[in-house]
Amino acid sequence: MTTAGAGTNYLNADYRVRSWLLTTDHKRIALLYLVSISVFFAIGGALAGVIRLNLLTPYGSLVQAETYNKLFTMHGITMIFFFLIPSIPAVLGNFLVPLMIGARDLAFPRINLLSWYIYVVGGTFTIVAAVTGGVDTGWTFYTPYSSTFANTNVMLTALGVFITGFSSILTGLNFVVTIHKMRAPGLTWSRLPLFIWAHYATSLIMLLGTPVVAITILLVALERGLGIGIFDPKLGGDPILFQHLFWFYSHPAVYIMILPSMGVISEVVACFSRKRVFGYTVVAVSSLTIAIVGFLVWGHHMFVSSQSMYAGMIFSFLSFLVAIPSAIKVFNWTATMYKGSIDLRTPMLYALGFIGLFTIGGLTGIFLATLAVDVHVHDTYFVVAHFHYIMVGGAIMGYLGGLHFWWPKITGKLYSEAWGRIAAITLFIGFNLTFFPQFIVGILGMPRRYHVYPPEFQFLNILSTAGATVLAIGYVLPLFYLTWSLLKGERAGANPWRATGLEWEADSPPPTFNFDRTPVVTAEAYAYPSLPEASRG
Amino acid sequence: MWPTSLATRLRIFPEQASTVAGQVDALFLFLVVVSVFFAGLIFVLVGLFVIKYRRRQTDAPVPSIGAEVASAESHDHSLGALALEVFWTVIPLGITMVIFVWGANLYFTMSRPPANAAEIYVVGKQWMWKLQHPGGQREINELHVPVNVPVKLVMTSEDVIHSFFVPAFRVKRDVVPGKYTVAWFEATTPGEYYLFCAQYCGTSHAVMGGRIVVMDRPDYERWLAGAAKDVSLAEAGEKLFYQIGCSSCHQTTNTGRGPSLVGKFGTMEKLASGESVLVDEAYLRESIVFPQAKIALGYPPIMPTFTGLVTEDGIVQLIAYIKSLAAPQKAQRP
Amino acid sequence: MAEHVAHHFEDAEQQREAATLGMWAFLITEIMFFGGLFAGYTVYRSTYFDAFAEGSRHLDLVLGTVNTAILIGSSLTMALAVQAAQRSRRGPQVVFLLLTILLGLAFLGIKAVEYGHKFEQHLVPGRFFSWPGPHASNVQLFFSFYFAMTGMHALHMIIGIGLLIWLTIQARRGRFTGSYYNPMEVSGLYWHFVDIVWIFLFPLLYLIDRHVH
Amino acid sequence: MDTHILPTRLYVGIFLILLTLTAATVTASFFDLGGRLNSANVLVAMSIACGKALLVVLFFMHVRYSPRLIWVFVGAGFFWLAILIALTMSDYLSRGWLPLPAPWGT
Repeated sequence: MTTAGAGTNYLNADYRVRSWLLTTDHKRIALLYLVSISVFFAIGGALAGVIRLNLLTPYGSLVQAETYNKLFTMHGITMIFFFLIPSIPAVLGNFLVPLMIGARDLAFPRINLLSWYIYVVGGTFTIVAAVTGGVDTGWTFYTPYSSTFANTNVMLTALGVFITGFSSILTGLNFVVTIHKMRAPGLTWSRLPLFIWAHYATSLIMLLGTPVVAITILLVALERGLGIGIFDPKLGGDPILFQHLFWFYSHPAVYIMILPSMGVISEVVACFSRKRVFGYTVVAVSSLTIAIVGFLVWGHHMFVSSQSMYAGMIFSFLSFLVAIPSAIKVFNWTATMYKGSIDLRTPMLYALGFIGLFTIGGLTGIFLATLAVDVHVHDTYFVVAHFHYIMVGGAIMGYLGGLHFWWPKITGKLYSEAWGRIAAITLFIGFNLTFFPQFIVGILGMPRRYHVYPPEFQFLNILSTAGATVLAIGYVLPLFYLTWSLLKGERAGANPWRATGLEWEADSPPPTFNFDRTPVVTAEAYAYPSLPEASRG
Repeated sequence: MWPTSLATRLRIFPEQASTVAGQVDALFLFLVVVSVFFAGLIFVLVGLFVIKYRRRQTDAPVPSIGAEVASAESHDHSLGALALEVFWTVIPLGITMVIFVWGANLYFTMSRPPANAAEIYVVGKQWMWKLQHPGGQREINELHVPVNVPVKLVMTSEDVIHSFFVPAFRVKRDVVPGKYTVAWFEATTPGEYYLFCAQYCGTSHAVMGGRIVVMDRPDYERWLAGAAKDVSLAEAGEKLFYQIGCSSCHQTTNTGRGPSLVGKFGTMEKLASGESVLVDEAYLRESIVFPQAKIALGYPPIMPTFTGLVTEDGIVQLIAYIKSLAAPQKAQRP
Repeated sequence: MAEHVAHHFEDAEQQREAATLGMWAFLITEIMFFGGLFAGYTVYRSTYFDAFAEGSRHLDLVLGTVNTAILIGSSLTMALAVQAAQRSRRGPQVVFLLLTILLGLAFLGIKAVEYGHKFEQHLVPGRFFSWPGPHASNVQLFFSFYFAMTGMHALHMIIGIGLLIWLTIQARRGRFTGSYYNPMEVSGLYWHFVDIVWIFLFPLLYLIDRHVH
Repeated sequence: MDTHILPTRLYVGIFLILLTLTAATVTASFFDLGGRLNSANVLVAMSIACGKALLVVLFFMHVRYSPRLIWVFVGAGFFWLAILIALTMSDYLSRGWLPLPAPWGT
């Protein structure tokens, strides 16, 4: 099915700058996001590089303590609020949700554009805060340090994060309404791609969680700006309340980062195993379960905070429950590959990398949910390693895997498969070398956010920094070969992977309104034909 | 150059130097075994499938979504698939429940100091630890304790949240301004161990640490005798009690404008609101900082706040003094 | 296809349902936004009960009650404005919208008077706060929440009034009829939601600890 | 398009009920209904507030005549608010449960 308007697509329909800046086309907005989050990723990555270099020696030889504190704060804030949270939803989700459900656009195209502008404004505030003195509270903004004691640019940064929250809310709102109301005829909930299920679950978290962190940050700003007591004990407040309100959002926020990645992995594993995802219904429901139960576990960040012991037990128990649906997903992906026809293309390499790293990240999460063990490893590098396995090993692997998988659809061009595989393998090796030593140094007791450290931790830190170098190369490579593919890449055709899914029915790149006629769906998702025994050789 | 041997530098597990360390590590190792098993299972299966089911030749083309796909029956509707899903839901659930109960039980132990524990007062401030022994010995960033004696830490902060962390003891507890938090340990091996601040607290967070020196009983007694001290904590408190004027209202008998504090500690106090409260460290601290929060029955709410007039160290001394007033009395339990 | 159906919708029905659902999704985020404040208030009220009761008795019950009635009245006029749009009656739409705006402004005016009194009594948290009785810092906490909650509510009212003004202009031009009144419908939802927030704020702040033991 | 146009009489009726409930809750606030932390007063005031909110949601906001999906959304919003408050309070309410063993040796 090709479009009539020979060769006209969303990219070449109009070349004027204004046609990009005022576009309401979800595909163009996705690309605006792609460019802007890449900028923030580069900033966050560079900051991480300086942090790792500084930790090469135990004596903090590279930067001053204040500078170091600002570096890890900005690294956390840019990576979490400006890269990870928008990454898959705002780029791949924006591009694919309407295409996958056979719609011409998201339900509210202008709100979609608005959310990008809000993101840019929030990002600008944060960058201005960074260059005019920086902020040193850690991305967690714990009170009373952030509200009373820090003398850095807390207000400006908090404002930036507050504003960006609304961008996230509006994106989630758009997805929820679109998925409910704009599905093509025949596309029932039980036929939806798992990518859509994952985005639906993610959007719910964005809607229900983000406002709470917004008001919390606002209260910190009120306390800091006007001196009215909310969280500072000197003014009658309770700093632990801040932690409750903060983690009510910030723990589910981890699922905002990982759920869309899981959606990508389901698509990729099915396509390159040429099989329907094993236990489709279970995988779909587990996304929703994660989104819901994920809201009940925030107190596991507070086991040593002086939170009541009984509350700690409730939160520990619930945290174990949320581990189950994640485990189920991993088992189901593995089972999907059983008796498949597995093709180790670049996206599949990323998917396998995701499964491996997410398994380690998830299992170490069990350690942190266990009350007595968490007491020892809380706020050490063990935690740092754990959440990097989830957020970098999981979320970013999924993001890059998805970007490669749909790159031909987005740009109409094929990238170099060889370079793609080299980059994927480099990333995997570099990642493990960077973060696995951090588990050990954490178990040994090295606290996080340390600018200097006892010398016996140096060996492991050197390993980690060496790994970070490899990791950096792995991140730079795609920039080159993906850009190269735009100029010299082969034309992709509508469906280079011979995948199922409505997005592959549209042209590559798709026309502005995606489909000439609204498609009608009659089959389940991932209707890959089962293979005759002979073809497996 | 480095003060540490090669062996310490290549260590992958921290030393165990407290009574709970071994118990925590047992649970930790159990978790490692479970994790290695499940991670290994996944890695082996994925590896196996990748090799065994690697695509050898191009397979049949994918039909368009609209087309009839007779062969794409869903495996997960079969009974076997359902059994598999139940299997790998229930088994991990069972294992995690074991871990939960084990961990919670141990956490309970770790959260409750033994009744006979020696008390040390800890005050965290940007960026140092101030520690006071009951005998009046004060230390900064260094704590001497006897081996095989449970030690209870009563902790508070003068500014932001800190966290008292001794890796070798597997002890960590946030130190929160405005309230007392409690941790405890019983050291098992003499030696020196790192003390870290684990909660980010500002510029010099990384150097807000020191060491815990665990000593044999005789060595410890010798250290106690030789350590710089002016007066015991309670004596210092008594001096302060008169100096800042507590004594003008809180007299030895109930004749002053405030209740007498003799024999008060550890009893239940009736409040004007009709409720009762246990007179413990937290209540005494609150009564000094926010005197109006809980008014003792029969007394007017006239006590001014002492915020700013007395430091956290001073409050600790006052509490020690008030505690000492309880000692000579017979147990006045209701 | 009618001219007011955007290109990406199949029909007016789908567009209307999307708009309503979208507004409800937004209102859920609003519930959680105020929810953070409600949670904080609940925690502190249970911790510093006496201080919060004391602070509560310093609010003006008469003005609070009058404001509640005014806001409920504005909800009624808003609902009637939507009804007029459903019936394609232009005149009543404009009249009811103007009434709603008027009542909203009255609410804000009374709120401003209340704030003024608090300012004179040195009950505004911050440097000029002064409290002669016991629990000063905890009473200040009560007023911090009072101003944060009612202030946030008032901000929502101001945004709502802005919306209503725009609606009035559109309604005068006859934009809303029985076959298309989405902006009217969703703005109505928003306005009623702001009313609901007040329905909870009023008893929590003014009433529950009003009586003296 | 099936829009339910509710009669003006219904709207005015709801309005009057809301005013009555407001009067009721204000009246109730003058009495000490007892309970720790005035819990009986809280219960009465919050029940009336929930009733009022329900009337506004069902009739002014037309949820009574809306699809099931809207009901689920509204319910989810309040349910999540309940989660936030309940689990946070679980910490504060259980803090005093376990007094530490008396260090003065009893």
